Amino acid sequence: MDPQTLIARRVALELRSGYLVNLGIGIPTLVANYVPAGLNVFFQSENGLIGTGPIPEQGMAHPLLTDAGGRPISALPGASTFDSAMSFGLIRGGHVDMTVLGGLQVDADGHLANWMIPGKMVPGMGGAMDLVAGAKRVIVAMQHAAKGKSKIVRKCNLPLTSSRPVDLVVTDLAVIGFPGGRITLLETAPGVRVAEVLAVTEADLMIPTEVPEMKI
Amino acid sequence: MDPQTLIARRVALELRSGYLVNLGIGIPTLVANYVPAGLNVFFQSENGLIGTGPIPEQGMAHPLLTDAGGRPISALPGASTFDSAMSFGLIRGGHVDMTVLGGLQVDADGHLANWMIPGKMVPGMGGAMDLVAGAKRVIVAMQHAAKGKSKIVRKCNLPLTSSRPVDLVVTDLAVIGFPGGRITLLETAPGVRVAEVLAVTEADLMIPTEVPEMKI
Amino acid sequence: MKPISLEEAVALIPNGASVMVGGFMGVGTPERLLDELVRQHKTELTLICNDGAVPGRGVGKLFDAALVSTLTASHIGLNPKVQQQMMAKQVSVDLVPQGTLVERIRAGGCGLGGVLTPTGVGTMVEEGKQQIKLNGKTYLLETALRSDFALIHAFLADYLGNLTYALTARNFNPVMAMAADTVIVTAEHVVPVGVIAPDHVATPAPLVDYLVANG
Amino acid sequence: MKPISLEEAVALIPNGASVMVGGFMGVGTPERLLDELVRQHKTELTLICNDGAVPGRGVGKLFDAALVSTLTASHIGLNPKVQQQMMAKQVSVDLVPQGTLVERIRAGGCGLGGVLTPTGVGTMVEEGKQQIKLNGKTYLLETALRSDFALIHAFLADYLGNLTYALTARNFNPVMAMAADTVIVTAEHVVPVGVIAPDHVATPAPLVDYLVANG
Repeated sequence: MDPQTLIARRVALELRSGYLVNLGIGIPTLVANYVPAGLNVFFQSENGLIGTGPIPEQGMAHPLLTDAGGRPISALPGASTFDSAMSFGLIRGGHVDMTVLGGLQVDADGHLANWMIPGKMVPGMGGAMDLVAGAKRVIVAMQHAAKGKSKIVRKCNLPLTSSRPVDLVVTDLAVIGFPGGRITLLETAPGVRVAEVLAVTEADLMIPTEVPEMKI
Repeated sequence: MDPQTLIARRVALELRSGYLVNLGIGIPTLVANYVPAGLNVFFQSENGLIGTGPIPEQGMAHPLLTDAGGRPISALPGASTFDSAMSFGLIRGGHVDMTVLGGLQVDADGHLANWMIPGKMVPGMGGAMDLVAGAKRVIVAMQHAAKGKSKIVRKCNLPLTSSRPVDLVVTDLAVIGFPGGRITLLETAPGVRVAEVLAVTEADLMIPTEVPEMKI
Repeated sequence: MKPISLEEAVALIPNGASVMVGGFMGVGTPERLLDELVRQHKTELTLICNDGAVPGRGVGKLFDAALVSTLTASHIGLNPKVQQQMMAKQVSVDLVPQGTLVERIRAGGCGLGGVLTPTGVGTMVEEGKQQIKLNGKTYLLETALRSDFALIHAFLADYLGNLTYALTARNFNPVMAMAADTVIVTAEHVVPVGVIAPDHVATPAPLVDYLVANG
Repeated sequence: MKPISLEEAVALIPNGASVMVGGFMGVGTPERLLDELVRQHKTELTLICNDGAVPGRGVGKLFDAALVSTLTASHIGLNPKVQQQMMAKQVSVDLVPQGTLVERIRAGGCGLGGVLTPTGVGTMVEEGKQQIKLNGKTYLLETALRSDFALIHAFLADYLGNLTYALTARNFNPVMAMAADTVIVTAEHVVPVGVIAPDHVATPAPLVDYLVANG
């Protein structure tokens, strides 16, 4: 399984029936492909839609029905559309049960940095700051390391997305959480040993006596 | 002409084409009956409607289409409905060109009191405080005196509706304005002499050299 | 969203709960839920709604049965029972300008701590509130309002919980449907998914916790 | 509302004007108005919109023609020209969280001085802003935004100026239509009064100053 698929499938196991879920761009988007059978989940696109469906069939796309990246999507029966004030009222008001976002860094305090690299890349925060501030549960889906450098760091040196800590981090190597406020290795990827995770992680992870393997 | 009709007809002359207008309960409501011919005016009902029409014909009333007092009204072609947040966004945001409100007192500074008589009558301010704070032009339509006491006073002793002064007061005896911030007699009612107005007015009105009669 | 019977829906509400009720002078009010509140005699309610309606109608029924201990509203002038209960100190009344009331509820539903409004500056309404000056203009800081329950009346509700409202029965309903921990809805018509076009949904399904079944 | 030609509509906008433009990644953007802004070469614009779109599309066209001197937006990551012009200090960019941006515009349109939001607390976004604590939670005071012009794209417009929007093309349009001194609208379809049901109007007619004629 390629790393992105692994991450997306593991995150999808966090979905619960009736959840309103917002997926960020990149790996998070893939989560929608792995909703466990029988679960009724609402996906929100922050440009103003609840009930996003898959990419439309050939010839069925409409230019006024797009995702937050401007790409054509479809809408499921029971979808609803609304303006940006309502969209972020839903987000900031705690009506989004779970959001999945990409990350540049997550630190030992659970702080996420994902919107700029000063002097190099300034895409802007888009909806990310509101999502982290407002969603009931925040999950970061990202590669464990980039160019050999750990993205799980002691303290973020990139500008933070929020002072509110995230709830869970899912990478191609591990699932990391913050029980009792302490950064903790919760699961390892299939075939990956704890020592391998530690070797590529800058932050000092708590290691419970038993660390199960991800069940995909 | 009875006093209420006189007041309503005089206020109606202040309407301009394209205006969005909010009418309070009581005498102000009557203004809608005297819109000058050819004027296209939008009337707002703050419970969520632009485009209020007359009382519906027998059998045409719908229980979900009412004015702010809960009475059946009709909607004109081109009407729109909305929630209370939008309704007061329109009011507070300066999108209402003119509001006509009843009054208990107006004082020499143009301050209006119209929402309670302490210890006696506490109806609440409803939308009045937002209307006076937000409408582009505020007109008070009321009897000049009640039980022999002037309602045009030196200083309101009833709780104020707003610190923002009103623009015009139309009574059964006079039209009063505030040019240069000074309370001024602008017009007298048909057949009413200036001295008669002064005799029943507590506030010290400025009297221009010429005070025309209302043109109804 | 879970379908629920009228009786079970109201049984969820304990005595002393804070309850927002949609409607404007009884128009757009979930009358069946109020009738059931009276029948189950839920008392000491903290009620948040636009107005006191009139006796026998809308939230007026709650005052007829003396179920309310605290009322936050913008207007009570057309219900003499509310006035009497207020004067007799049976009900504590907090009068709030209508536009401020709806913004405070909207803030509560949208995760805002509050808003700055010019409404009420220089009046009794400003008492005890922080004033903030911006560009020479003075505003009152009005804080967010939330409640334990919101009782909402829709025109159409689909099987998922998407809602529309009709004409002037919309008023406070969609705003309150965002501002309570538990949202209970009655509807004039329950319809299949797809009857309501996405662009016409005023309250998206995930906001609704319970939809009261027909009949 | 006055009907107006495309050319006359854009001629109303002076160089240096502040302009809100509806749309999200170019979806729901009044493309004809932007094309005409480019043709009439209106420069030094202060632009307020959700994002930088992409080159050749939506507000991206304004950056292609280097017409913008100040941009307030939430995301510019998909338009390298905006990034270049920002790095070269040709455009001054103020990045605002998307939910904060839309609330600031809404506040401007609704007569509020600002709102209190938790978004941005503890980040670069809090710099220079007043912080207010309520019930132990910290909020940033974010102030209202208004502009000289709002350029709005509707789905249906009737002869009076009532507007509807379609699907995800709604986004910032109805909010901006309340927050500018002059509101100019293009529509996919101009229809007779009565085609749009009162409950489906998203922007009531009195908010619209100019509707650009078809053709």
